[in-house]
Amino acid sequence: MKKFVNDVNNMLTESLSGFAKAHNDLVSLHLEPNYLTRKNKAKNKVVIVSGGGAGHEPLHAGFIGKGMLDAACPGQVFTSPTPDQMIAAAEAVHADKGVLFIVKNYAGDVMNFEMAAEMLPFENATVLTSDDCAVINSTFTDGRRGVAGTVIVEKCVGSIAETGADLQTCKALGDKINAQTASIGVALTSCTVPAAGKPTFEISETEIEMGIGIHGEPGRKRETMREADAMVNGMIDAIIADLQPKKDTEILLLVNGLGATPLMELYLIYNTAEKLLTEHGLTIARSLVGNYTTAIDMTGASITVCVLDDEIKQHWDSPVNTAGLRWGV
Amino acid sequence: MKKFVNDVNNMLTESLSGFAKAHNDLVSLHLEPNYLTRKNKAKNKVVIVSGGGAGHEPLHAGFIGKGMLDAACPGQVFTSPTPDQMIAAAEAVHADKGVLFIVKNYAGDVMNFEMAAEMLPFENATVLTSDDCAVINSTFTDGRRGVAGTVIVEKCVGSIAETGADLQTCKALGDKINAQTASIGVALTSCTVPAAGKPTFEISETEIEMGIGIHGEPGRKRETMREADAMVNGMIDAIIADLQPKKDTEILLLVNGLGATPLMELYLIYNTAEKLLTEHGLTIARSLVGNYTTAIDMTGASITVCVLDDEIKQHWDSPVNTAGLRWGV
Amino acid sequence: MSLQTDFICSAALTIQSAIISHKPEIETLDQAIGDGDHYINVLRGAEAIANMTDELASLTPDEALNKIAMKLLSTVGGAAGPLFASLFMGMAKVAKHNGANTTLDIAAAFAGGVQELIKRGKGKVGEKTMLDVLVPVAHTFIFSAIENKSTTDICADIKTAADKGLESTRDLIATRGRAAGLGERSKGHLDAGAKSCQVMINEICDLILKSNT
Amino acid sequence: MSLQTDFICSAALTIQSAIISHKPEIETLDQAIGDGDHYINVLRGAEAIANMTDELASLTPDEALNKIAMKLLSTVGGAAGPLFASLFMGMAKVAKHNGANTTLDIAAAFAGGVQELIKRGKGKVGEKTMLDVLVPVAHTFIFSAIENKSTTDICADIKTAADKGLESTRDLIATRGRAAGLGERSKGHLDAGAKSCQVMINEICDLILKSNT
Ligand SMILES: Nc1ncnc2c1ncn2[C@@H]1O[C@H](COP(=O)(O)OP(=O)(O)O)[C@@H](O)[C@H]1O
Ligand SMILES: Nc1ncnc2c1ncn2[C@@H]1O[C@H](COP(=O)(O)OP(=O)(O)O)[C@@H](O)[C@H]1O
Ligand SMILES: [Mg+2]
Ligand SMILES: [Mg+2]
Ligand SMILES: [Mg+2]
Ligand SMILES: [Mg+2]
Repeated sequence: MKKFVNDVNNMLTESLSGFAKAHNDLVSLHLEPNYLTRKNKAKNKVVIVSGGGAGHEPLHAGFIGKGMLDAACPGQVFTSPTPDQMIAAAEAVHADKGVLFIVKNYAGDVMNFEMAAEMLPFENATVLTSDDCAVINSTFTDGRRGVAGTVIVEKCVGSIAETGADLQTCKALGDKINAQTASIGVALTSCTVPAAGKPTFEISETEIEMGIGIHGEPGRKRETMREADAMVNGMIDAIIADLQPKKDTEILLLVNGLGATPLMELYLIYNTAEKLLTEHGLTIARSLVGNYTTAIDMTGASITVCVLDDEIKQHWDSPVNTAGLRWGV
Repeated sequence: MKKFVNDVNNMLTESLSGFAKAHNDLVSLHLEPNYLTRKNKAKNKVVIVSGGGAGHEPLHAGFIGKGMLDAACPGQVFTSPTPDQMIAAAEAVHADKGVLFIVKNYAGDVMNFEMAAEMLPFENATVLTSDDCAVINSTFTDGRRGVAGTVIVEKCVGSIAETGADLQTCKALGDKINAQTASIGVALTSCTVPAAGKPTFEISETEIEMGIGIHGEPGRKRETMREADAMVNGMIDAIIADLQPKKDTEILLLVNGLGATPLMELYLIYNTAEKLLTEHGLTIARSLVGNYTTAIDMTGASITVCVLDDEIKQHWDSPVNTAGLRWGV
Repeated sequence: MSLQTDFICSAALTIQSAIISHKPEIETLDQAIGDGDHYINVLRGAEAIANMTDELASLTPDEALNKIAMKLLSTVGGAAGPLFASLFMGMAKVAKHNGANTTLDIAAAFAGGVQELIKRGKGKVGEKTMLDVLVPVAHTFIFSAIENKSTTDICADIKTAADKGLESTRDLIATRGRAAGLGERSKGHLDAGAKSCQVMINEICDLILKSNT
Repeated sequence: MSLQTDFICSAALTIQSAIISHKPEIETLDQAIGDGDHYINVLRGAEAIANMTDELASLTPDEALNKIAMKLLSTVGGAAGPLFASLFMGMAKVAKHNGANTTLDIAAAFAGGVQELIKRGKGKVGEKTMLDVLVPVAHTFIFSAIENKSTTDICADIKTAADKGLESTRDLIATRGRAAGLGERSKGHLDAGAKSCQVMINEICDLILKSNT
């Protein structure tokens, strides 16, 4: 493992401190329990609090700021944060209209946020994101995983909260977006959890892991490495099969890097994805390409499609000012 | 080599097409010769045209837009673009006040831009960036390499051009920034040029390449892999030795990823760099952390320090609206 | 058997070193069908508890169990954090209510803990989780206690149940937790949480046997 | 010797295949002390020229050389692009002025090309670049031509000069081009550009010898 690290045990804190210093106009950092809040505390609005294991940067702390999150709770690498963090964060940012938690659907995250929600002295609700359509036949009781679609949920829910919408309205928008968003990822290499010091899985030069999770969880299938178009084709098919969008539907297309994939390749993927989706009769009305929901240092990418409507478009386009997403401000 | 690629020969075009589609609000793409221009042609200003080999994304096309570049000419991966591209790009965006080329100091880039400049029917000037202080004793006639400091030059020169400044004023600001900017990079792994299909250099698990160039050119020294703080310390020392900034000087600190380094680690580097620079009596007044000048898929990072003054701060802070840098708009 | 706080403290220390010595197996299992952090999660919890034995020493057993629960909740994270925290919360609740003065009391407390864990995780036996170890162990413990077996026999029964439970996860298809996404591909690997539970249960049994002689 | 356009066309095709067959050496050299693209740069140029032989066929030799120069300028890029383009521009200029009807004419044209290349790159012999091959070859060509040697001898002289020039780059410290950043570490490797020039010069000599017999 070759990483920029001093002591693996301090890696998270050192990185958070760097993040907070580099963005001291946007965020404040609290340690023990660890959470980050928006620099200028919002007034009289539903506050949006998210969190999850570290290693997915810029998710979530990179999305703190006007128009998106009020607070984020980083866990250890790939490990859900703990209820004390969530409670402290919610208390720090609460602005009299309740707390909306945005939680990626993993047993650990769900249970930790659940316990925080139970203990929290404020009105609260939760949007669970579960956009990963990698697992085809999802009869599994834990349901689908939340992956890069979470960014779209956080952006839009953050936007509607700024308008003064109440808790249920914010949650409803989040749930709606999640329901019409599908993602799938592919890994060319494994990630390496710093504490483990070795790759999570073995994969040869001629293999890919189709349907990879953002923690390096094995995916749908180990497949043979092939040209980009063939990989993207399989991914788009999975998304279309899942969303079954009507012709002429407007969509948002997000091509997300998993950490170690050059932008040049992400745009190449976008090029093919755009072509295929257009052939499916869809209109790419909005797009995003870059590293937004990563898996530490994995070489790989995910494709996310969100079916748009006027409400979602409005909240996607509205101003946002965070370290990781910024426009209109 | 595991990459998202169809045919290596089409990789650049496919990627450029994806980029242009994903950012069709910001840029227009012209193929053969390859160049990208700002969507809304500027009027009556010095136009800023840059370019260089592909593989450094988002540099340069990612910096096209209001407040930064008017056009960019992408060469093949790690290969300077050609004069016909530069001439066509300059002709497409020229807005009656001349053309300023921003060129990273490499023999290939210099000669190609030089030939374009000689053939161009408009008034033009060139800012050569040469911020890489990796090579200590630079008696070498070709001078230092231009690396991530180029982003700062492009941002500020782009800004001053928007104010209607004339060609010599724009060039003077670029030259000034370049003179007071120093960078140094370190590689933990090699990059792989797609057409070569294998890593540019061999490097073991216990080695690093200190002073790496953004094309994988070997650096100052092959050193032993060690903890992040020790690496950053060496880099900051090199920068301080080069810039010799006065105490209490305000600086911009840029921590730049070379392609495959997770944000988490870049922020950890920032954390240490900030501490060390503060100990040197400097004030970090502006900062930037992320992948801005990459070396394809190299694991590594560079640190850039730019000594600020009011003029540079003003132009750094001014609105910019590009795929890769966006604020104030 | 009766449960004393000083036993809880010794158990905490033993568990810490047992986890460390089983690092490779636990880590590899969560890498194979999970995300590779289970070892470090459990270790973080074990270390935190081992470091608070001074604080625990003066507490009653149920207070100590509760304090451990809260500590686990705020240090472990992941799925294991709330689950283990619930286990200890449930144990504390029953121990507070019933006392922990007999073997049956302890068995009931453990069963109460497993109950609470199940409530939190909404799981059941057969889903390839730590429940495949914890539930049979809880049953065995209760039955052996009711049958008034010797401490030695009870420990032996429990260890067998834990081993069998662990082994049973090998051929299961995961339907709960992170491995559930894998479907058929989860077959052929032991569950990491089941393994860490088996390790801890084994250690505690050995500690009981040692203090019993 | 006189220079005919059809020779230029055959040379273009020969060079293309020669470059391809020397891929490993050329590529590895630019990877060692450069950025690894020299092979693909030269190949891109060689292919472009090989593909335009139909267009070239009807031109005079100096027109053909000029057309090649412009094509190289817009296809090769990197340092090699403007340098090779200048070489052909310079050759075209001299050939247009002097004609290319004698061996000395051709040698003068080549020298003129090298002159133009030097102007563009501001380089000189001893800096570990292609000039370490091109300059001695230009000198040798001129002198051998003046001495009225046989084509066979001239070609032999040129090949020796190219080989020696290439070999001389091995122990030089680069002070020009991308490798200059390396200082001492550039020692011990041949220069990639010198290598590609030596390969091309060798091929052309062989082609001359072949068409001579
Ligand atoms: N709902 C659940 N009920 C019981 N045990 C569970 C449940 N979900 C997960 N587990 C257990 O937790 C273990 C994983 O723990 P850990 O790796 O620490 O968390 P995470 O899965 O969040 O990374 C699994 O091996 C499994 O035994
Ligand atoms: N100023 C110069 N004069 C002569 N030759 C040069 C000069 N600069 C570079 N070269 C030659 O160019 C070669 C590199 O070409 P290439 O790899 O195509 O370009 P780049 O260095 O831009 O990647 C070097 O090996 C060297 O022989
Ligand atoms: Mg985890
Ligand atoms: Mg090059
Ligand atoms: Mg895990
Ligand atoms: Mg090169």
